[in-house]
Amino acid sequence: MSNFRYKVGPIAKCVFQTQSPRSNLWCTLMQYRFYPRPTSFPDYFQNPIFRKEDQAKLIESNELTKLAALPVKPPAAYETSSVYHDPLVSKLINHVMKMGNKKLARNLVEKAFENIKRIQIERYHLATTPEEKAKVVLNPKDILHKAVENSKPLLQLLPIKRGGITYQVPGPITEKRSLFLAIKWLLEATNDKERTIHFPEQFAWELLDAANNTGKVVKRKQDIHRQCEANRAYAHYRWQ
Amino acid sequence: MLSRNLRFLSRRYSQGVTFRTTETSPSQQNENQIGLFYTVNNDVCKQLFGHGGLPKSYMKQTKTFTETSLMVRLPALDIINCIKATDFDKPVIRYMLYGEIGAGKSLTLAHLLHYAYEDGYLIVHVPWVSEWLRRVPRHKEMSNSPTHEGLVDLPLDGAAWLLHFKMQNQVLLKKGNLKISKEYVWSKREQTPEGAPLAELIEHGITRVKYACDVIDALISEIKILSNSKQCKTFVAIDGFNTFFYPLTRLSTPTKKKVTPEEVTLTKSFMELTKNDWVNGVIILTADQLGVSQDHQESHLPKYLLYKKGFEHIDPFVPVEVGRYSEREFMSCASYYRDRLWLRGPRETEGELKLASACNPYKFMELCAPL
Amino acid sequence: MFLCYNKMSFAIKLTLKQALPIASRSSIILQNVYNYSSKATSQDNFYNNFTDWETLSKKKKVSKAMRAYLERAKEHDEFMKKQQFEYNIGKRHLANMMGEDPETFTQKDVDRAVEYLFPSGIYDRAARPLMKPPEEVFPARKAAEFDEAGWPHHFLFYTGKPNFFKLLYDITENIQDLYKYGDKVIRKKEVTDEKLLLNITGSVWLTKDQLEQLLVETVTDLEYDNFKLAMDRLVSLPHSHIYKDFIEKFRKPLATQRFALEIPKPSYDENGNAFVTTYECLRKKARGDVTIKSPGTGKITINGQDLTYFEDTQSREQVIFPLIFTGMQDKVDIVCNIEGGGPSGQSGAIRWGIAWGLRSFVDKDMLEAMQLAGLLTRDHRRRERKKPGQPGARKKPTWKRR
Amino acid sequence: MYLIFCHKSVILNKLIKMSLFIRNYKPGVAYNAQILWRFNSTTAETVKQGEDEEEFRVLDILHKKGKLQKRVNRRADIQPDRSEKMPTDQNWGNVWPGPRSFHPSSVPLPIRQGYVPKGQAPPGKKANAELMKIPNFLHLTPPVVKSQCEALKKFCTSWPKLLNSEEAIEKNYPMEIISSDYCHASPTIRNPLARIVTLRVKLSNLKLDSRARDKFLRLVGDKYDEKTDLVTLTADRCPVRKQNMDYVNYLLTACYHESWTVEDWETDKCLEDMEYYDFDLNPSKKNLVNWYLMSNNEDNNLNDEQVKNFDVSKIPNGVEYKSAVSELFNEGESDLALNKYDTSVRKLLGLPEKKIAN
Repeated sequence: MSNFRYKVGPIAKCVFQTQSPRSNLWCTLMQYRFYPRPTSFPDYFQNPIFRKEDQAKLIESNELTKLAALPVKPPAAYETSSVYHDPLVSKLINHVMKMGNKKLARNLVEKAFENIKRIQIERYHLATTPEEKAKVVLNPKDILHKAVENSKPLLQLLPIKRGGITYQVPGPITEKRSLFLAIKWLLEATNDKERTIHFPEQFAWELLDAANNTGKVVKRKQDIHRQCEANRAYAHYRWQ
Repeated sequence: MLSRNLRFLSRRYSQGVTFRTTETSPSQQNENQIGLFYTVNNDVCKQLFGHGGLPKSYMKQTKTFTETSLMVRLPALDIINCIKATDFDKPVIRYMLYGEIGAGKSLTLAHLLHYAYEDGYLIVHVPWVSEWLRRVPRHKEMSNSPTHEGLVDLPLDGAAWLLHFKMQNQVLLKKGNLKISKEYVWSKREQTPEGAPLAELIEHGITRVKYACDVIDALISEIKILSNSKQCKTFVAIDGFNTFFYPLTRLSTPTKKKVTPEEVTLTKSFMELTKNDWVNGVIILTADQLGVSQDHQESHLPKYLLYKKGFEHIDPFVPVEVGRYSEREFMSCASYYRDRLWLRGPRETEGELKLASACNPYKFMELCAPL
Repeated sequence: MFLCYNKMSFAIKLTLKQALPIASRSSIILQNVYNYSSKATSQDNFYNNFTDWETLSKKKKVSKAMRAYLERAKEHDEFMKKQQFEYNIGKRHLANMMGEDPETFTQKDVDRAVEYLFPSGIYDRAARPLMKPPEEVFPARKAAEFDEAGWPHHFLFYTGKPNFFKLLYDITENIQDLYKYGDKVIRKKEVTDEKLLLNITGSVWLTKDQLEQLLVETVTDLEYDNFKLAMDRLVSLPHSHIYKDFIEKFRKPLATQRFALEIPKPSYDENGNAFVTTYECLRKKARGDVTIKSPGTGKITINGQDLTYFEDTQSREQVIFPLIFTGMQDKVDIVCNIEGGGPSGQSGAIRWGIAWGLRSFVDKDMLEAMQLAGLLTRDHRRRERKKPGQPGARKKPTWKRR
Repeated sequence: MYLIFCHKSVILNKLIKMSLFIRNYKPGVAYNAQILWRFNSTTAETVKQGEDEEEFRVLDILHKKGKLQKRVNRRADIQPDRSEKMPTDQNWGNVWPGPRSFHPSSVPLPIRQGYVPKGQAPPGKKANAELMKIPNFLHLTPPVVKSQCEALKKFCTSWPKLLNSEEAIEKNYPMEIISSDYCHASPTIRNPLARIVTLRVKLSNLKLDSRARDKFLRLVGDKYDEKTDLVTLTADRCPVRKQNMDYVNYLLTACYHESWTVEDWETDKCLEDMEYYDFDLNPSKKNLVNWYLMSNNEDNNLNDEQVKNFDVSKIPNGVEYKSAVSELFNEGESDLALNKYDTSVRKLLGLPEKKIAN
C-alpha cells in the first residue's frame, strides 16, 4: 500500500504540471482560440494556420508535414488570409460588438481607422520637411498596435482578505488579461464622451493619444502602476 | 538581390500606371484619357459646387487629398460627344444617367457641369432632389402657396437653391444681358419690371424668402424664353430626378396630410423645365436608388425608378449607364489612391480589393479607408 | 484395533502428504482468479472460465457475496447462451425469408434485410429496429473481483475503480522506469536510434467511452483528464518508445483526412472547358452548390448576381478567401446557388464549396496548405437548441437567493 | 488426487477431520481448517448444508408463510411461440401471406427496437409497441414478390407495336392521366393517396385561338407551365379515384368551353389594365409625335385621335423606336432592352452612337 501511495504522487504531479508554457507573443496568442469547455470539434483538431506568412514559417521549420496529418478546425467567419487581416483588430471588433451586431461593430472600428488616417494624412501634409513627414505614422493599424501596447498594464491589484481586512495586493498580470484590460480601458475612455460626438471620432482620438503615450488610458495605467508601487508592502500577502 | 529586383520592378510598375492627365478642360478630353484623373481648379470648384453638388463623402476626400480630382470616364465623354453633335435648333435632348449605388453618377454629373461651365452655358443645377422632398430636418419651412391653389411651397429650400443658382452663374449674370420678358407683380408694393436683369429677379427671391418658389417658377419660364430666343444656352442638371415621381414625399402638412410630389411647387416648375418644348439647351438627369424609399430600390434601371409616369414624361431620352470600374480604371484609381496615401500595403492586395469591392467605385473607396 | 489404528495412521500420513500440494494447488487456482479479474474480460473468456467455478462452488465454503455472484453469473451465462442460439436461428430464418443462402448470410446482409423488412425513418439510428449478435447488444460485465472467501483479488479493490487506478499506477511505474533508463543512457553516453523514436501523430488517445469499455469501469471527466495528462507525460519522455506497446494500447488511429486529398477529375462541357460542381455545401442553415469553371476570369455569380449579393464586407471576404489563398482569383469562374440561412452561413458554405472544388485545379503543395488552413474542413456546427427552464441554450436565469 | 478422496467413506472422513483438527490446532489459526473443508466429499457437503445456512428462523405461530404460499396460484403453462416451432426452410409466404402489423409470435426473428440509456439493451420483440408502429414489409419479401409476379404474368397482354416511341404515344394519346397505387404496409389495401388523379395535357393540343388561349390561361392560373407548355390539373377532393377522375375530366372540359365563350364585359378592357403595351395608345406616342412636329417646326396641336392615327413610319427611325419602347414595356426592363432603346433613341435624335470602352 505504501508503495502505491509513493507511486500515486508523481501522477498527481504530472497531472498538475503539464501546462504548456504560454508564449509571450500575444499576437500569436490571439490567433489561437482556447476554449474553456469542449467544443463541437474534438480536442485533437488543430487550430488552422491560414495566413501565408505563418505557413511559410512552418515550412522553414519543417513542421508542416507533422501538422498536415492532423485534422484542422475550419477558420472562423471573420478570419481570412488577406494581407489586411489582423487578429488584434478582430479582437477589438469583438470587444466593441454589442448584442452580436458585428457588422455595426466592424463599421465603427473601420470608421475610427478612417478618421485616424485622415488626421494623420493631414499631419503629413502639414509637415514641412521630409524627416518630419517620415515620422508620421500613416497606418492606422500600426497606431492601434502602438496604442494597445502603451496602455497594457504590467501589474495589477488583487483584493486579498487577510484577518478580515481586504488588502489591495500588487501582483503580476497575465498577458491575456493585460491585453483585455488595455482594450477595455480604451473603450471605456471612448464611451466617456459627449453625446454629440460619435464613437469613431472619439475612438480615433483616444487611439492617437494612447499611441502618443498620453491621454486618459495611459494615465490610468500609470495610476495602477503607482498604486502597485504604493502597496508594495502588502506584496507578501500573495503567498502568506 | 531578389528583393532589390522586386523593388525595382514594382517601382517601374508604379511608374508605368499613369493616373493623371494634364488636360483639365473637359471639352478637350478624349478616349485616351479614360480612367485618368484631372484636377479641377479650386476657384471653379468653389463656384460650381460651393452650395452642394458633390457627394458628402467625396467632399471629405477632397479635403484629405488636398485637391479635387475627377476621373475621366466613358459616360461623361459620351454625353459631351453627343452634346457637341447636337443640333440646337431642335427640341432639347434629355439624357438619363443611371447606375448602381456608388457607381459615380453624381461625379459624372459634376464632370459634365464642369464642361458646361467651361462652355459658357447657363447652368440650372439641382444638387439633390431628395433634399427638398425626402429630407425632413427638425424645422422644415413649409407654407401653402399663395399663387397656386392647393400646392405647398418650400421657401427656404427655394431660396437656398436660388443662391446656388446665382453662385453658379455669377459670370453670366454679371454681364447683365439676360433680361426679363414681362413684369412680375409680387405684392402691392413689390414688383419686378419688364426688362430688368435676371439677377434682380433672383436677388428678390433670396431676400424675400416668401416668394422664393414663385421666383423659381418665374425664373424657369424666363430661362425657357431666353433659350428659345437664343440669348443663352441652358444646361439643366438634376440629380435624383426620379424622386419627383415617387408616389409620396416625406413632407406632411400641418394637418398631418401626406404630401405627394405633385403638390410641391418646386416639382411643378422643374417638370416644366424638363419638358422638351424648348430649344437651345441640354437636360441631364440622374435616376438614383437612394432618392426613393427602401421599398423601391430593387433595381437601378431607369424605367423601374421613374415609374411609367416619369418614363413618359421624359420620353424620348438617352439612357446612359454609369457602370463599375473597368480594369484600367480600377488600376488607375488604385494608383491615384496610393499617390494620395489613401491606400498602402503590398501590390497584390489590389486584386483582393478588386474582388471584394466588385469594382464598385464607392465600395472601393470605403474598403480602402481603414487600411 | 491395532490394524485399525494402523490404517488410521496411514490415512493420516497420506492426508498430510496430500494436504500440502493441494493447498499450493488451490493457491494456483487463486492466482488464476487474480489474473483473470485484474484484466478486463472479454465475453468468451468469461464463459470458458466460468464452468470451472460452477463445479468448484459445490465443494467449497463460499462467502455469501460469492454465492450471489455465482448465481448471477450462471444466470447470465445461460441467458447469453439462449440469446446466441436465438440469434443464430433467427439469422437462418431471415436468410430464408429473403431467399438467400443461410450459410453465407453475414451480419451486413442481416442489417440490410432488417432495413428492407422494417423500414423506419426514425431520426436516431439507435432507435431503429435491429438484429445484432447478443455480444453487441448486451453490455459486458465484470468478472468476480473477490475469491470465495470474500477477499478481493485486486490490491486496489477498495478504490472502487481498481482497473483504472491500476492503469494510472502502471503509467507511473513506466515513467519511473524511463527516468532510470534515461539516467543509465546518459551515464553510458549512448545515442538512441532516430528510427526507434515514438511517432504518435495520426492517432489519438482513446475517448472516454472507449476507455470505459476497455476498463469495464465508469470514469469521470476529471479522471479521464488525469489519464490523458499522465499518458502525455509518459509519451513526452525521451525513451518512451520502450513502452510503445503499452502506449499503443490506449491510442486509436485517426480517421485520416486523406479523403480530402482524394480529388475528383473535372468534367468538360461542350466547349472543352473543365468544370467541377460541388453539391451539398452546408454551413449553419445554408445549403447550396458551387460550380468552378477552369479557364475563367474570376467572375463570381451567386444566385444570378455577382458578389454584391453579399452586402457586408465580411461575407465577401469569406467568399474570396479560398481564391486569394490559392491565388486562383483570375483563373477560374464561379457559379453558386445558395439558399437558406443568413449571409454568414451562406458565405461560409460558398467558401467551403469553392475550396472543395478548387482541389481539382491546384497542385499538391497547395492542397496541403489548404488543408492546414482548414479550408477543406467542413464547419458542421449548428445553433444549439434552447433548453426548457432556462432562457437560452446555456444561459441560466439570474440567481436569486429567494 | 482430489477424486480419490471423494470416494472415501463418510466415517473415515469424519475421523480424519477430527484428527486433523486436533493435530493442527493452534489458537487463532482458522485458515487451515477452512482449506481442509474442501476435502469433503459431496455427500458430506449435503449433510452440512443445513448448518451453512446462516438464516435465522423466525417464530411463525400463525403459519403466515404457509398461508401466503397457498395463495400463489400458478399460471397455466404458456404454449411456446409458434415461431419456435418453425423450420428454417419453410415457405415464408404461407406464414405471412398479407399485410399485417407486426406480431411477435409469428416472426421468428430476435429483433429489437427502442431507445435506451447507455449500457442497456433495447427491448425485444415481445410487447414492443415500437415494432408495431413502424411499417413492415414481411408480406413482400423478395421471393414472395417474385412468385406473385410469376403468377400475374399470364394475365398480361403485350404492348401495342405501333406505340413504339414517345412521339407516337404523344400523338395518339395527348392526354396523360397519372394516378398512383401503393403497396402498403398496413392491413388496409386503400392508401388515401391512391385517390389523387393528375391530368396533364399540352396546351397546344387544345387548339385554342389567341383570345381563348388567353382566357384559358387566366382560368387555369398557375396550373400552366410555360416552359413545358403543359397544363396540369390535380384532383384530390373526392374520396374515390373514380370520382376524382371524373372531376378532372369535367374541369378540363369546362375550362375549354368557358374559354371559347365571350362575355360582355370582356370588351371593357382599357389602358390601365396594362395587359399588353400598345404603343399607339400610350402617351409615349404623343411625346414622339409632338417632338417630331416640333423639330420640324410644324403645328403641334393635334388632338388625341390625330395622334393615335399618326403614322410612325413617317418619322425617320420611328418604327425602330416604337418597337424598342414596346419591348421595354412588354418584356420588362433589362440591360439588353435598355441598350436597344438607347440605340434607337440615338438614331431618332440624330446623335452619335454610344461609345464602347475599348
